[in-house]
Order: sequence, then C-alpha cells, then structure tokens
Amino acid sequence: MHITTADFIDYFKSVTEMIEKEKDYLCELDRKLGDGDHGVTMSIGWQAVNQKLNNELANESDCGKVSSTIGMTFLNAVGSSVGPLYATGFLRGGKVASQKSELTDRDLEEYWIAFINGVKERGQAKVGDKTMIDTLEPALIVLQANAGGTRNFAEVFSEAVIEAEKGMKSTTNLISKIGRSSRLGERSLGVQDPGATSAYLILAAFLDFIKIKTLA
Amino acid sequence: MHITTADFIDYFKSVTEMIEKEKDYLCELDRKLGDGDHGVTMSIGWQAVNQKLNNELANESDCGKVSSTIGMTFLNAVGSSVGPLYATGFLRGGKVASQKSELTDRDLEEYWIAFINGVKERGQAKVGDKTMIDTLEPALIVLQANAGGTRNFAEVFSEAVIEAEKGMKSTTNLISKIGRSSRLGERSLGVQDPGATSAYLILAAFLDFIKIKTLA
Amino acid sequence: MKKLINNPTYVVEEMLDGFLKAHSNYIRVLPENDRALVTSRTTREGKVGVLIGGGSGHEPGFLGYVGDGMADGVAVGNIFASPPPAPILEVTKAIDKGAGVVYLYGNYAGDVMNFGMAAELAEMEGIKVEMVLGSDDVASAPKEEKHRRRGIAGELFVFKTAGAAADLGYSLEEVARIARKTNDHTRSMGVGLTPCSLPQTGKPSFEIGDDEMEIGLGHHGEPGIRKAKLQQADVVTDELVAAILEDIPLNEGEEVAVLVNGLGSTPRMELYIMFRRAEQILREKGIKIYRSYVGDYITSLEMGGCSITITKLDNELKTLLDHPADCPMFVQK
Amino acid sequence: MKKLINNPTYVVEEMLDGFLKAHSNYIRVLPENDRALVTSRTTREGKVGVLIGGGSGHEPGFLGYVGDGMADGVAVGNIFASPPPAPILEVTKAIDKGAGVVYLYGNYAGDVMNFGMAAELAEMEGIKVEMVLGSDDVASAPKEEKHRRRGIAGELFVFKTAGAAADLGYSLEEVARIARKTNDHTRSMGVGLTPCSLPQTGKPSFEIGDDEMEIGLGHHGEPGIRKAKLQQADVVTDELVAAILEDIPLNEGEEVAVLVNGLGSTPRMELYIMFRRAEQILREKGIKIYRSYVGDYITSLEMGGCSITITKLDNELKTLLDHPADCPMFVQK
Ligand SMILES: Nc1ncnc2c1ncn2[C@@H]1O[C@H](COP(=O)(O)OP(=O)(O)O)[C@@H](O)[C@H]1O
Ligand SMILES: Nc1ncnc2c1ncn2[C@@H]1O[C@H](COP(=O)(O)OP(=O)(O)O)[C@@H](O)[C@H]1O
Ligand SMILES: [Mg+2]
Ligand SMILES: [Mg+2]
Ligand SMILES: [Mg+2]
Ligand SMILES: [Mg+2]
Repeated sequence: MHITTADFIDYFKSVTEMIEKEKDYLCELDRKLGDGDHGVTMSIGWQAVNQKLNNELANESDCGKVSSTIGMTFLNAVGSSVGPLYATGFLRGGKVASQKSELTDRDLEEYWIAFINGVKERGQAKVGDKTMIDTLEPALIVLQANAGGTRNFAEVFSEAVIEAEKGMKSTTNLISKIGRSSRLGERSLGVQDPGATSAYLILAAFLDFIKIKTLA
Repeated sequence: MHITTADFIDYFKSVTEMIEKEKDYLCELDRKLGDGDHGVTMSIGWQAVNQKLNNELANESDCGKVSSTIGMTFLNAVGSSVGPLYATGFLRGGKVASQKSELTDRDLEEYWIAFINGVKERGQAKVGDKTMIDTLEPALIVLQANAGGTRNFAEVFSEAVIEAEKGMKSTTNLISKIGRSSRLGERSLGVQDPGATSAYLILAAFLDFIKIKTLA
Repeated sequence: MKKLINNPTYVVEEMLDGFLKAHSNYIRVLPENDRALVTSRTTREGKVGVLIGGGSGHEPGFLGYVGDGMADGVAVGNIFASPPPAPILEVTKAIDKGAGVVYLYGNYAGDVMNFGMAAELAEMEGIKVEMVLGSDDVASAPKEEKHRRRGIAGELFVFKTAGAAADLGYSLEEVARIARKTNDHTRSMGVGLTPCSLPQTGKPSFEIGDDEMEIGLGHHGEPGIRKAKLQQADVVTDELVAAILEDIPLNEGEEVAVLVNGLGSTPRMELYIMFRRAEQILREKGIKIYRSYVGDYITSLEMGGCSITITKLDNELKTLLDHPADCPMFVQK
Repeated sequence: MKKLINNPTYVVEEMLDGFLKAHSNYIRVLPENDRALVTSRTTREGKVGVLIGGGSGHEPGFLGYVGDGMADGVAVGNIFASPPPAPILEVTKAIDKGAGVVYLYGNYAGDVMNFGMAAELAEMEGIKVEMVLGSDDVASAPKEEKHRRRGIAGELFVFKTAGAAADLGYSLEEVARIARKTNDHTRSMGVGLTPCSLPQTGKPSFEIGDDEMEIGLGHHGEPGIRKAKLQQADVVTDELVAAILEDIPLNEGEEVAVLVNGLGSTPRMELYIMFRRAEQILREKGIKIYRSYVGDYITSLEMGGCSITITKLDNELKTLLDHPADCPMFVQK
C-alpha cells in the first residue's frame, strides 16, 4: 500500500468529521468521569487542524510536515490533557514521516509505533490506569510484533484495532488511577474512559480509511 | 357588645393563625405582581406580634397599649411596605382605645375608622390604585356613615366587610398604579392585589371573631 | 430550589452573624438594634454621615458597601423588604458627626415609607437628614415619570460618589447634591433568565419558559416590560443599551462609567461578553468609557441575568468615582 | 441551560475581549498569543515573575488575579482545559525580569503536561522556572497521597502569598518556597448542589437529585466522595471542616485564614451562613481566624455549591497575606 500526502490529509479530514459525530458521546463519557469536555476539546482541536489542512497544508507534499503541523495545531488549539498527549504522538509520527511524500506499509507501521510511544512517554500512564493507554498499548504490541516484517500492513493494523477495541472496552471495568477521574475510586467503575474511546476512534478511522483505499 | 382586653388579644392571636394559613396564597399573589414576599412578611410580622401577645402583653389591661404595641412590633419585625401601613393603622387605633379595658360598639367603630385613616394617610394611595386601600376605603365609608349612630356594630361591620370584599375583588381588574407592581402596566391585570387581600382577611377575621363572641 | 441554609426563618440573622465575624475590622453591629450596622473605624467629627439600606438578598448590596469612602452605616431589612425605621434611626444617631446624615436608598414604596418615618424621628432628635432615592431603572416607568422609577444596580454609583464626597468633607447639601446628580446621570436596564426563590417559600419568584428572558426585570424579580425568546448576548445588549441611550442621549466625546451587574447566578464570563458588546456600541458612537465595573454588585439571591448601567460623567463625578474605597465587598485603590 | 452568550465556540475569545477592554489599566494581551495576558503596569527589573493559569470558566480565577502584589501574567485555556504551552511560554518571556518565573497552577494531568512542556521550552531559552502545584482538595485523594490531590479554591492563597513575596523582592527559590509552604498549609473541601454546563454542550456537568448534594465535588464538576441527601448548612459545614481538620490538625492558639468560596450561583448570603458555622467550630477549638474571605473567588461557571479552605498561618504567611494587592477582580488595601 502507498499512502500519498494527499491521502494522508484526507484521512485527517475524515477524523475531523468523525469527531464532530462522536463529540456528544465523548462529552457524555467525560461528564460521568471527569469534567465533561473531552468531546468539546477534541472538536476544537480537530476543527483547528481542519483549518490548517484546508489552508497552509492544502498543497503540502511532506507527510512529516503534515503530521507535525497537526500536532502543534492541535496542541495550541486545546491545551488540556489530550493536547500534549496527541500532539506528542503526531510530532513523533511526524519525525518518522519526515521528508516523505508517500508512506509505505513499513512507514505506516513505524508511524503508528512512534505515535503511540510518544503518547506513552508524555503521559507516563500504564495499562490498567483507565486512560487512552489501555487502548493504545495493545495496538502497539501487535504493531511491534510485526515490525519490519513482511505482513500486509492493513492486516496487521486491523488486528491492532481489534486489540485496541478490547483495550478500550476493558476500561469500563477499571478503577481510574490517573487524570481527573482518578479521585472517583469505585465510582469510576462502569463507564468507559473518554480518552481510551477517542484513541480507539482515531485508530479505527485509519483502518476504515485504508480499507477504502485498498478497495478503490 | 363589649370586647375586653383579653378578647382583643384573642382576636389578634386568631389573626396570627389565619395569616399562617394564608401565607402561601399571599406570596403567590405577590409573586405575580411584586416580589413574592407578602405572605412571608405578614407571617414574620404576626409571629413577632404573637410573641408579644404571649409575653409582655399577656396580662395587659389597656386595649390601646395592646394595639400600639402590636403596631410597633409589627413595624420593627417587617419594615417592608406593609410594616408602616399596618403599623400606622394599629397606632392610630391604639390612640382611640387608649386607657380602655373594654371596647364598646362605638369604640370599635372609632377604632377601625382610625385604623383605616392611618393606613390611608401613611400610604397616600387612592381607590383604583390597586392597593389595600381598595379594600379599606369601602369599609371606611360604611363605618363612617354609621359613626356615632345607634346601629349594632356587628351589623355595621358585617356590611363593611361585604364592601371590603367587593373592593378587594375589584383589584383583579385594575392596572396597578402604586408600589412594586405599578410598573407592570397591563400585565398587572387579572391578579388580585396581595395587600388588598391581607387587609380583607384582617377585617374578615374581626367579623368572625365578634360573631363567635356574640354567639358565645 | 436548593439552598445551603439552616432554618429559613433565621437566614438574615445567620448571614449577619457570619458577616460581622468575617469583617469585624470593617463593620460592627450597634447594641441598640441587631439590624443596625456601622463602620468599625472611627469617623471624623464634622463628616457627613452616609446611610444606605434596603432589603437583604442583594448582597454585596447593601451591607458590603460600608467602609472608607463609601457608607458609614447600613440598615438591614428582611429579604426583599425595606428595613423598619428603628435600625435606620439607630444608625443615623450613631453616624451623625454633627453635620447631618444622607439616606441613600432605592425608590420602592416600602423604603420610602420606612426611611421617611426614620428621617422624621431623626429630625425630632435634632439630626439633619437628606434623602436621595435611586431611580435608575428605565424599564420601570416612562421617561416623563422618572420619580416613579425604581432603583437597581445604578445605586452603586450613587453610593460611590456620595461616599467619596462625604469623605472629602462636602457639606450635607453638597453630598445630597452629588447623590442626586449621580442618580440623574444614571440609567440602567436589566434582563432576567432564571428566577430566585425566597428561603421561606422555595418557590420561583417568577414564571419563565426554558427559552425565554424577561426584558426589564426588576431586581426583586418584579416582572419587566415583556417576555421574549432568549436571544444572543449581543442582541440583548443592543436592546438594553438602546433603551438607556434613548433615555439619556449621549454625544460624541462624552465620558461614562459602565456597570454590567450580575443578578446572582450569571457567570462572570457572560457579564464580560455583555460588556464587550456595550463597549463596542459606545465606542462606535464616540463615547468614552472612563471606568468599568463588571461583576455581582447588587444581586437578587440566585437570580439569573444581569443589568447594564451607564452613568454620564463630568469632572466632578470622575474625581469622586476615582476616590479610593475600602469596604468588606468593595475595595478600590 | 440558559446563557447570555453568542456563538458557544467563541465564548472565551469574547470574554477576553470584554475583559481586556474593561481593565486595560490593569492588563493587556501579548501580540504573540491571544491567550497570553500580562500586567499593563511596568514591573521592576530583577523581580521574580509570577505566572498563573488554567482553564477558563473559573473567573475571577485566573485572569482576575493579575496585578500588583499578585501575578504578573496569566495563560488562559479553553473552558476547563489547561492552556497549551505556547501562551505559557509567551507570558514567561514577557514577565521574566532576569530573576526567573514561578508557575502556579492546579494539580491536573493536563496542566502538569502543558506547564511542564512550557517550562522545558523556557529553560531552553535561558529562563529559570520553578513550578508549584496547588493540591489543596482533601476530598481528591487520601492524606498519604497529597501529591495526587487536585487544586481548588485554596490556590487563591498561594497566588496571594507568592505574589506578595515576589513583590517584596524575594528570590525565585524563596517565592517558590512560599508558594509550596502555603500549599502545604492549605486544605479545602467542597460541596456541590447544582451542576454547570459547558456552553458547547449545554448539558449538566453532573447528575444530581433535587434533594441531593455531592460532597467533595471538584471545581470542574468532577464527582466527589459521595452523594448524600442535602443537609442544613451547619451539618454540611461540620462535615467539610471536620475533613479538613482531620487532615491538618490545628492546635489551640494557632491562627488561620479562612476562605468560603462560592462556585458560581450560590448567593453570598449562604456563603456567610457557612462561614458563620466554620467560625464557631474554630472558635470553640481556640483557633483564631486571622483573615476571612467570603465570596466567589474560583468558580465553575454557574455551578451551585461552595468550598471551605483553611490555611494555617505563621508570621511569614500573615505578613504576605496582609500585603496589598490591586488586580481587576481582587483588591486588598
Ligand atoms: N497521563 C495520561 N496518560 C494518558 N492519557 C491520559 C493521561 N491523563 C489523562 N489522560 C486521558 O485524557 C482523557 C481526558 O481528556 P480531556 O477530557 O480532553 O482532558 P481533561 O481531563 O484535561 O479535561 C482521559 O479520559 C484519559 O484517557
Ligand atoms: N402606598 C401604598 N398605600 C397602600 N398600600 C400600599 C402602598 N404601597 C404598597 N401597598 C400595598 O402593599 C402590598 C405589598 O406588600 P408587601 O409585599 O408586603 O411589600 P413590598 O411591596 O415592600 O414587598 C401591595 O399589594 C399593596 O396593597
Ligand atoms: Mg475532560
Ligand atoms: Mg412584596
Ligand atoms: Mg418586599
Ligand atoms: Mg478539561
């Protein structure tokens, strides 16, 4: 598979659309666990990203530049918890994709590995803390197990998304240990973590995107 | 009819009870026309009066002293619009009843005439302004028409209360010209004035009281 | 409605108890009357006494405005009810330093009667009293009947300038003149979004739909001019400011003070959004805002909404507005 | 919920616009970043810069506390969201007078990451930065894990003492020490009665029954320790003060500052009723209240409820607390 910079930009546009649809749901989860703004924050961030995609980045050919600009744009638009987390992901991914006008299967693998490692490093959360790491870490394990290998990326990524989904769902039965909801104790049980949810949605959107690419 | 000071005190106690029952209704009317506190104000005032009746005034023999103490007590407990209005009524009535340990038909007539004139003088409202004067003025006319005459007070007062009731009811179809509700214009139509209502209730309670006295 | 109170009957007493404990360096209660509060600092002989007062439930109004450069004493009524003459009289006696006392209060039937009775009693005791009634609410009567208008948030400016004038040694007549002039130069209009409730009844003070606002609402929940569909902040501001400017025409180059006053539960964020638009309108007309106040200055318990006040300034009023003040709920350097 | 706003997307921008227009004598925005605000007065070379910040929706927190004797600048986030590193960095550069900058903010995951990133960037530019996190909310983690506790209204005292220390010429390390000491000496706990709503969603920030309260509520509407039937103010105060005193034992004769902070829609009357009871409890224990603050200091939009904060004082903190301050929303003589 070859993803051009234009494809890459299309993917990010699709994330903006998806976030607009899921905004209320993400806020709903955050109202139960935190301060209720996760959907709003994601929406503000991705609207700002979309602005960039349609303007400064419209004719950009460097995938790395696209990703790192997205990171900085998202960060400066939202701050919040997810600003530094996702921004660090996009910045690290941007390094991997730097100077590339096309991304191969191996590039994409590396991109998402760097992305997830960036988030992990920034947030220092562990699996079981009830954060987006519960979504991202299982995906990372799948990606790393196949890193540098010969398997089709779409196939590997589809497995990664399956694991990510399980991870996301597992947060429902976790007691929160980090972030705003960590003071809830037992009361955090029964609700899926909003960040774990948005992280899954971002990965799943990429899978959708490459599936459509492959069919086309 | 002869009303002793003890009877007089009993009447005022009955007003306290009556106001507690009508408190919510009076507030309800004032919410529609004013600031919603008329029932609360009346209740605060009459609770304070009741305290006095049960203590300092418990063995008082001077009807005038009872009435003027009630006036000052009511005034100091509530302030508000009705504080000065009713207080002036009780103070003027108190002058008429001063040094008397019993009130005759003619005394009672004079008492209520003085009471109403006091309220009128304090408030300077006119019939048709949508205030308690719409209740009190018609009663005053009846009382004055018979002043110093020989008719039975209970009979005269019962006519006065009938006129007072008509006056009270007339306020429903008046546009307010004085007090808080006077800025409502047309919107003050359709609601009976709270002060006109409490004034009627006070007169009606006196009628009930003398009826029971007469039967007993 | 939910309230953090004990017995509804004693809310005013308990508030005063807490208030006096919290601010004993500013204010004390007179032994003669538990609703009569005066500054705990010593005031100069010969200074005109400034007495404010009105119902409770408007905090910081009115007890929060006793202090240096503002009022010398306050008479505290029940919720939304004028204080009776007794505490007014006691405060008058305590703050009279031989130069007389000015009473500053809102134009409401109850206040007029109670303060009037107190003034008569004070004069019988040889104290000169001047009375100035706040009547800034343009929504409460037509222009030709300004004497019938009620006083709302604009009273803050009357307290401020009259308090400063008294502090600067003006005579009783002069302090009263300043208060009257400030009131004459002041116009306000409010908008209500959600009602408050009296602790004793718990009932909403007025009925209003989920998508409605009450234009011209009084600050005791008295109905205003009309109910309307809730509009955007800019549209609401336009209406309030237009009503004010129609009432007190201002020319290019003139200077004003602006107050956006929250009624109780409206976040400061919204008040600043309203202020932003008011400033735009005035700037477009070439009118200069000399001083701005944005916040909860005279409230109505937990009522939702706000009012806008504009006061036309001249050099005299500017100096008095700039004068420092130090009160429990109002400090200005 | 009803709001006086225009487009929900621009509430923070419009608030800032109004705020800056209303208080241009106090505060200005940096040309580099529209969420970076600094004092408009000139600060002395060699003075330690005090930088505060956090999400919007807490007004007067945090932008209302920029001024003499408090903060030199503020980074403004979206509603309930930490500001990103960029405005923090710009404020840092603007207020550094060669002596370094102290960052004062609440202990929230987002703030920790964003302020941390900004500090790294500032240090790369040669500016020394100290960070002190507010963590006064006893309801947010057990005593042994104070580092995990979130910061609520008690941050006001941290701003106050650190701001005073910087004003008095303390070094960066000393200002940071003062801030840490104040935070170490400070405990708060809150109670929520009614939720707020984000302008963008309009949905209540938490679910609560008509007769319920949330004990230990966070000031973004984060759930607290437990829901309970709403009790009388004295009972609620007893619970909050007991939790605080269990966490920071105070001996007879010790002195404290007390803050009863409204969350947005709770009338001042109720705050004073809560204060009254807190004062009773402390007095009975022989603890002296040296200074009291009662009002809306750090809010959560239109949330209903309040928090109580107690700070243990020594002579050093007393002097700093007494130091004058002059900010758009906080003036102390
Ligand atoms: N240290 C962390 N590491 C990873 N994810 C985190 C961390 N802290 C918070 N999160 C994630 O952030 C989400 C909340 O995001 P959001 O609501 O946008 O920010 P905030 O908590 O500042 O309001 C949580 O659901 C959680 O998944
Ligand atoms: N000048 C007046 N003369 C006679 N009655 C008056 C006058 N002003 C007000 N009232 C009466 O007072 C009533 C309101 O009383 P209340 O609600 O207790 O006082 P407030 O208006 O101060 O809240 C009105 O319904 C009206 O009947
Ligand atoms: Mg959140
Ligand atoms: Mg009334
Ligand atoms: Mg009233
Ligand atoms: Mg947030």
